[in-house]
Amino acid sequence: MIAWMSWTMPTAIFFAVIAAILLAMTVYEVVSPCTERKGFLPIATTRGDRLFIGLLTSAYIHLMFLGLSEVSLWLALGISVVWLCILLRWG
Amino acid sequence: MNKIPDNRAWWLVLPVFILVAFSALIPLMTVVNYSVQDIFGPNSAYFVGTDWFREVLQNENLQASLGRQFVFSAAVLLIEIPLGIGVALMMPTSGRRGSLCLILLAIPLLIPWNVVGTIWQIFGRGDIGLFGWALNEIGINYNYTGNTGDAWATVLLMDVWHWTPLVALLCYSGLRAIPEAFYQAAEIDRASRWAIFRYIQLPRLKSVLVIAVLLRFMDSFMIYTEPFVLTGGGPGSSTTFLSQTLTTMAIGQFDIGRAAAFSLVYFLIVLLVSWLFFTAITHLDKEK
Amino acid sequence: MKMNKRKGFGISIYIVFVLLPIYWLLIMSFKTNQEILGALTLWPQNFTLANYAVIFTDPSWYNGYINSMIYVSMNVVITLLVALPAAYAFSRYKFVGDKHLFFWLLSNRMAPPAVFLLPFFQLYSSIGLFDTHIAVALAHCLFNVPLAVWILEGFISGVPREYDEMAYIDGYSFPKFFIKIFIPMIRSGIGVTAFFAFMFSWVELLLARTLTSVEAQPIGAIMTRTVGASGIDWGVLAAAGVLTIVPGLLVIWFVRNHVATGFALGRV
Amino acid sequence: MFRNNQSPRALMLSAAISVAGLGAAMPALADQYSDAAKKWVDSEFETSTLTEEQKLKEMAWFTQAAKSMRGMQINVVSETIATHEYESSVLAKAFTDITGIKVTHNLIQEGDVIEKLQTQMQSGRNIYDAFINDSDLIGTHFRYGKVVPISDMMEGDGKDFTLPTLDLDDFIGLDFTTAPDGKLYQLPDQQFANVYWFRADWFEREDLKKKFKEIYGYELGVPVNWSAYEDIAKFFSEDVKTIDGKRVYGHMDYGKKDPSLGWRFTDAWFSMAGAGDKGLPNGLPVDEWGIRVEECHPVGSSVTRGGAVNGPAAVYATQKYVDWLNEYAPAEAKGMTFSESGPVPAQGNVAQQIFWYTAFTSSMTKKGLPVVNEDGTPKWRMAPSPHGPYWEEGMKLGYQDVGAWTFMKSTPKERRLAAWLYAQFTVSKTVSMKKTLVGLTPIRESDINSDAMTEAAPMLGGLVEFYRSPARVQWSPTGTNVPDYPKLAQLWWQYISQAASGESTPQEALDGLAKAQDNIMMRLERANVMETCGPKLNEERDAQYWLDQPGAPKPKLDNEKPKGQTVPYKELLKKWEAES
Amino acid sequence: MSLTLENVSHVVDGVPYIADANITFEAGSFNVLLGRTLAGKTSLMRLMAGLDKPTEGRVLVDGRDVTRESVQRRNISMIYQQFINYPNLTVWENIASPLRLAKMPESEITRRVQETAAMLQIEPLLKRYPLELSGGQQQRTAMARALVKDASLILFDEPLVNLDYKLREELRAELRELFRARNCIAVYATTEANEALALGGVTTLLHEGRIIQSGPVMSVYREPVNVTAAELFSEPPINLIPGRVTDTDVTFDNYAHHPLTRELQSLSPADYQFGIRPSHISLVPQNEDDLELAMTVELGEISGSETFMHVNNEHFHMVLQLMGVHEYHTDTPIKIYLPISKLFVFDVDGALVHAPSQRAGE
Amino acid sequence: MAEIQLKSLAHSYSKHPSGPEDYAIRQISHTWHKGGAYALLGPSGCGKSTMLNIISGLLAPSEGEVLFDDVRVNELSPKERNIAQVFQFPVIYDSMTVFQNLAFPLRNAGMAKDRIETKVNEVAEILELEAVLHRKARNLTADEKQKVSMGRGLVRDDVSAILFDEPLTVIDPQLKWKLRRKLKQIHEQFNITMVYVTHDQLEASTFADKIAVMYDGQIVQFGTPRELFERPNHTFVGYFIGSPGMNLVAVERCEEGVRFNGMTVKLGAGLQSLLEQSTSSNLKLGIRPEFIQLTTTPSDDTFECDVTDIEDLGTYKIVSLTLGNQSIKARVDEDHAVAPGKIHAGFPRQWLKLYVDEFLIEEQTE
Repeated sequence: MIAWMSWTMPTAIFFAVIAAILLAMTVYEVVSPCTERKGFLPIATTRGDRLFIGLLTSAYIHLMFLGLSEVSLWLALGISVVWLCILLRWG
Repeated sequence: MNKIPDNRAWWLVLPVFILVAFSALIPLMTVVNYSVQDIFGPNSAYFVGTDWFREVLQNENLQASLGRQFVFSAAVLLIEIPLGIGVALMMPTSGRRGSLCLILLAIPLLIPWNVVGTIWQIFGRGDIGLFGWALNEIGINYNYTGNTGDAWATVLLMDVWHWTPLVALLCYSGLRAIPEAFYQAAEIDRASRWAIFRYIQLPRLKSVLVIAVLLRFMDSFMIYTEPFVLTGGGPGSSTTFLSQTLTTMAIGQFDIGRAAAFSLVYFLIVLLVSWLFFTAITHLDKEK
Repeated sequence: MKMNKRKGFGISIYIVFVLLPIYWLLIMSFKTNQEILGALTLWPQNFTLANYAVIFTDPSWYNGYINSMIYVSMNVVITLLVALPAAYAFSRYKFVGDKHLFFWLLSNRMAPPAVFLLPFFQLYSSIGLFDTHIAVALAHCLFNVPLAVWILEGFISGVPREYDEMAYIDGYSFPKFFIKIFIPMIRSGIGVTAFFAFMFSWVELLLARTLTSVEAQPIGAIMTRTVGASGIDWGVLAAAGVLTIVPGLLVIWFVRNHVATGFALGRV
Repeated sequence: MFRNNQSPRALMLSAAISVAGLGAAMPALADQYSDAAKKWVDSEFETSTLTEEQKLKEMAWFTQAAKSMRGMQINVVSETIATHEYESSVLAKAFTDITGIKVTHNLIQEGDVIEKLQTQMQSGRNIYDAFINDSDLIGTHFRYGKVVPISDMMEGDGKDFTLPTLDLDDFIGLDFTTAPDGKLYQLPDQQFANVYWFRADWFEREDLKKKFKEIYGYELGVPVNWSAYEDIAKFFSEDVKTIDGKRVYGHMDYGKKDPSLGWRFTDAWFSMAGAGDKGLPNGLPVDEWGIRVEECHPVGSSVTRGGAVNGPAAVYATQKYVDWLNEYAPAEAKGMTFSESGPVPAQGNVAQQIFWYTAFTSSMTKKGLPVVNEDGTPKWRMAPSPHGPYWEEGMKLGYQDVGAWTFMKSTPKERRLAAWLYAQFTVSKTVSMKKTLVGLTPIRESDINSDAMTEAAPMLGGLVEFYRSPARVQWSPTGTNVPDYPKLAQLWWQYISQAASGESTPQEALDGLAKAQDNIMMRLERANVMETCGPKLNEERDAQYWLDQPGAPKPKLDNEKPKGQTVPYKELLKKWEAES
Repeated sequence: MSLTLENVSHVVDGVPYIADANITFEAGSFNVLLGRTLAGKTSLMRLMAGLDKPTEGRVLVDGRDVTRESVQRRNISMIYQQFINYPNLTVWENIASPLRLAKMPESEITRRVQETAAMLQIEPLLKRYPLELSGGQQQRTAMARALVKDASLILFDEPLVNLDYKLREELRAELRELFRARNCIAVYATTEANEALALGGVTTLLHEGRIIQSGPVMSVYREPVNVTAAELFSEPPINLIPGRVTDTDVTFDNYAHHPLTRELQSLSPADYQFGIRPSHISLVPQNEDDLELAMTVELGEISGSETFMHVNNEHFHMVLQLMGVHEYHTDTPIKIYLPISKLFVFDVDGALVHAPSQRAGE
Repeated sequence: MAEIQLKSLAHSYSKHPSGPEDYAIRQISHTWHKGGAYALLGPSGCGKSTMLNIISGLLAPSEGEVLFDDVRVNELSPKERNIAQVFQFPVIYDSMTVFQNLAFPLRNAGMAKDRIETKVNEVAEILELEAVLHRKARNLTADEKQKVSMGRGLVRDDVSAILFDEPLTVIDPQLKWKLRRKLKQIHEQFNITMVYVTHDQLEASTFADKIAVMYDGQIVQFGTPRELFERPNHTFVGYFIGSPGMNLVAVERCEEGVRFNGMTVKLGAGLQSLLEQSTSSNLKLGIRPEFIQLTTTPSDDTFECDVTDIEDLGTYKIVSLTLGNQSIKARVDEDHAVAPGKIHAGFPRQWLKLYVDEFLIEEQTE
């Protein structure tokens, strides 16, 4: 039934991680709702906003690495994770 | 109006969520799966990792069509938004003539996109089309299929013809929503026509313009059918926009894997631009 | 008064600009291919209805219109059915993830359709909906529902919440209030939304074509048969094109007042 | 998915038939199906190479064979040409009446047919129960293994459903649908060729003949080589300019960026110029696509890999296409697609066209057209296409498209077999004569040689003569060298359009094309998805190495414009007649 | 029934709308919530109605906890400041709708609608649609709908504020009549002190989300618990003068000295705020110990039957409410007299120390 | 500054009015003098806003003329009439700051920058808007917005007139006091012709030197607040002015004067003769609640009544009485003790007014 979706292990892991993050954030939000605040980003953001911004920028970081260099993507992944943490904490 | 915090509202959103998730998430996941493989058919795929992304990002043709795409979208917005506002301002405010104008204006919006392309393809031809024929008659050497400039002009003109009514319609209804008192106040304050536009109409049109600009950006950035029917992307690759390259790749060549990677990059670009725009607008509203 | 004359002139010019290409399509549909390809004529020299006759006498032609209208209507109905409660929720309540959900919905309009065609085809085939009207209707919801939610949310926000509360106080249950009181109140908004849903579903071709083969084939796909290895049948193509405009005209006729006045309450 | 909508009445009837069959000595009782068969044979299929009795017998076979499938509904699809329109509106109905199988014969644009076919191949899900698609895909079909070979079907599950009087040997296009493995993959349904087209009336005019001789030094006639074609094009576009007060052109073509621009090239353009190797129906080891095969494995299309896509001959051919389009064709031509440009010569201002499809024959013989005489005979004629300087005897000279029935493995067996019945019906001798007269796309030797065709010949501008001559074998579709037609064909129009618009030189465009083609073949090799004869690319090596080898790719000629050569049309006709 | 709010707080996004409200409304009582705009009147009513759920605390009906009970299940009515009627139903159907929802027999519905419409004088309008009516008629329709169903709790959220002055007066009078015979809790929110006075009943003063005083209207009026209450419940606003009481005399704002007479004698030496209602100041001395102040006229405002005179000197600004029409021009010097017996005394924190007593015979 | 004259002004919103009921304004001739502060008082729907819009030029009257300083201005736009108007609901240019809003009419008139600056600051000070002067107008509270809206009218000191259309509707009661005072001050300061439309008698009489009371498309009385109160010219004025309004009792003629419920009210000779000139039977006696004297002891000119209700409004009380079958309201001081039961009411002759066909008839004395 789902053979046509052409699943591969890396993409499965990718989606699982995303789903896990979303789930965790939702649970977190329900348990302790957050209010908007302003960090180093130019706009006031909620936790969810920061996550979204973080994921979007991470995607761009990966694309940047792919497009401009031949460096291993693990580095991009590392940078993205660090960036995501910074953003969630101080953004 | 303050919104009531109530997570039970999710039940109301659930149908939309399920419907859209079904139609969007499953295909999206599939596309992501495709994007790391070279797909030739069911069960005949070859894992390529991020090769496609790398290729797409480094491909000069694609960069060129991305560039064209931005130029096109910018041109479309620059022409259609002011023109749409202008048309809305000129429309009769009420009565039968107002309705008639509205209906006539809306016609282009309701024509299937392939027909729009066909209409302009014919209309612009020098031999059987009124527009091309008339231009040639008055001594302008016009050939949209041979001359890059003409091709651009025609594609833009077609898009303006097709979509300006949407902007005009939105603005028209936005203008109708301005209470008469504002015009009266302006008249009392001795405001000039321009001042009325600048300080009353334009600020009050902002929210419709947000819709108009977002819709026009998203749709123009993904325009495919109309220019494809009109010029096929030619002459050469002068009017080949992103979506056409993509469509050729996806349903012409059935080069699914590469097209998937391409479309994800594409999607990210639209997502970013739209998000920036959306955020800028919504946060401007809040700003003190 | 001078101003008005100038305005009238300006709008007339613009309407001529809008109508000229359509006029050209219209007169082409009354010409023979011979005349179309021959000398350029401003109106049909040999007026013929033969092109229309081709369409109206051949079920495989006119069924295309019927198919399109069926799935478009289904789409409008589904879109409204699911978008109304959602728009209400977005307008009235704050809930976990509301803004993100909203943007996510909107982002579905941004996905380039071409690549999603094959997954779409696979998806609908795998649940046995290939070549059915409902498949196209559901697929079009992808871009119509977000827009509908957006537009309706604006309209609903324009209705003071006191109306809802008063109804609850009077003893209305939510569904009853929604159907009996609320929907009639925002009918202009519904009209406008229906117009947009109709519009975007009616003009879309890529998805509709991919998800159908025979039974639910849209007119847009059937029209391509005028292009063949022995040339294009311009006259029939033009006639078919003209006929695609007609349903839209009817729809805009019915919602014209809503579009003019309806928005006044709405998102704007 | 399989729906059996057998109506109660049909059930009863079939029961009655079987009872009758058991009990009576009578061959068949009159029933609704034989009535229908009789009615159709008498009214619609009167003209045929078969006798009345043979026809009825053939129809009775269909009724009988379809018995178990009555009430079934099947969908088949094809592009839009007169032949298929006839099938869709007449034959499908006749078939339904005679067999009780409901057929919907859908007509869509050719590109869409390929897209649907591709979708079915990519997804493994049934969209149509049978496709009529060009035999150009033969190389694709036999490699991917997603198509049911007809020959297998005829011996396997389709044995009981194969028409005894199908007479495969009578088909003229079987070569095109037979793969290197010797199997027949598709059943021809219609075919047309592209040939040289010219205004015989103008070519006969003394004043023009004289003027031409004066300027170019030889007789105005059917051009044998491209030099002559070019001279004649120049003659009409620049020297004559107007005939009877009307602007005329010596050339017609099309150049819009559109998939059909690719057909223009992949169909035969390079082979006409002489870019490939000798061999019929297709050049070997290098075909007109410029793809080299070694033992059925494609090994490359760049010159550096032994291919000829960007070889001097191909560059020359492309250059000529661009030059002529720019210099001698009407200005609009550049913006036209195949379908738009096709009817243009019928308007009466084009003197000749090097690349003209016989599919336009019927639309160019309509009364009242500027290119048709009062008595209904055409003012134009078709003739063999001229060849380019690289061309050698023994190479193909033009394109012949065979629209052929294709059955996918992903189609459920029942449905496939029902469609197989319908397919045979559309090419059966009972109907094929009539179909040929309607659509002018002959597939059977017997039809071509029939009296009916002889009778029609004067009206058809040489079509009959062409098909009756043995020369027609020089016209063939894309061969088996092309491993994945849909993926590769899409590249052509995109690269050619760059050359057509002047955005890049022909050499640059073809270099890009060759590279892109090799790239796709490389991916096919890497993914190893082809059951047989998958690509195995050669290592790149110096181009000169390959140019030095005999055959394609051929090195650049010093003189690409030899003296023009023409031949009077009448002589040509005689030659054809003599050979046949 | 009785309605009790027990330690009710309502916080939205960290902003407290209602803080620790404790109050009980008795059956058959007419209650007025008086407070400025944004004082929390609407929030409190919404909590009472069950439209909002309190962040903390409980809502009890006859001692039963209904905090989590849905609005539909409570028997209440509400009338809004905006004229809220179902725009797509006729006036008749509007009024009938709560009854229909209660599945009342048709004859009963007809009877009640007729009756209520007659009561509110909107019988001729029953076939019209709300948007075709004038504001007053729309609000009457809304009231009819609220009254028709015999709710045990009826909430009025500034229902008259958008109406004409005169219309307001009339409807107010009618309301008093209507509620006289009913055995339900009526709660009426207003920003206007005069309206609270005119309506009578029990008055509850609300300020910045807190209930500061509650009781029968006259007792609240006459004995405001603090300055805020006094300011709220006075229109024009009560005049306030700071003053210092010593053993011997009192000094008003370091300026006017006055011996300690009458009620002032009981004050212990300290700083106070003295309040006097505008209507108690007069232009002629009425008692010999009236505090006499020399002022200049700033502005005289004449209402129909009264004159509001704004006067000032370098220390005070005061408003006088005088019966009848008095015409004074700006900048006229004038003497005003403050009867000591009418002074309210508050301590520096604003709490009431002393309120003037009423004359005997009340 | 200008004198504004209305000549037989009438206006109907329908194109083809079929009768008097189609008219929002019926035949008004009236003069607003230079520099006066006027109020136009009436219930909603009486045509007062219509009249204001006709004066300002936003609306063209169906009939009659508008004259500014004796010049017909019917055809002139508001701009040309040079008039300022403040609307009921705040109209602000929400994309501008408060400063820009206030400066807008001046800029449009092409005033020099520094003068604009001074003028705006002046007005901002008067209206106490200095604190928000550089905020975006969009973010103000409703009453701040209305102050801005008013400020735009006040900032122009060269105008022919300033028209106010119920400007204080959206303002909090506590603030209304202040703003009314402000307006009054401003008028005294600048002496511009001002017309103030309201349905609130307090606002009207506070603001205006003279009040025009409009009723049903007509001006029924034009006078000072005192006149309106003490000598209402029309029963409507009596009813509308004062809180509660005038007690009106339908009466019939009798020999000595008029009679109701078997009780006779004697009229003076002058009045009696005036009454005899009319044949109408629509006679009403009116007396303001304030002027009714309540005593516990009967006397010659008192009538015995039943007290049905006592409303204590803090500063005063309203006593509802029944006299025969007439219900009458009396207003008494807060210290005046009234007990339920019987009471005696006196109607001082000088405050007793007689209305024939709703209009006052009076002896021409003094």
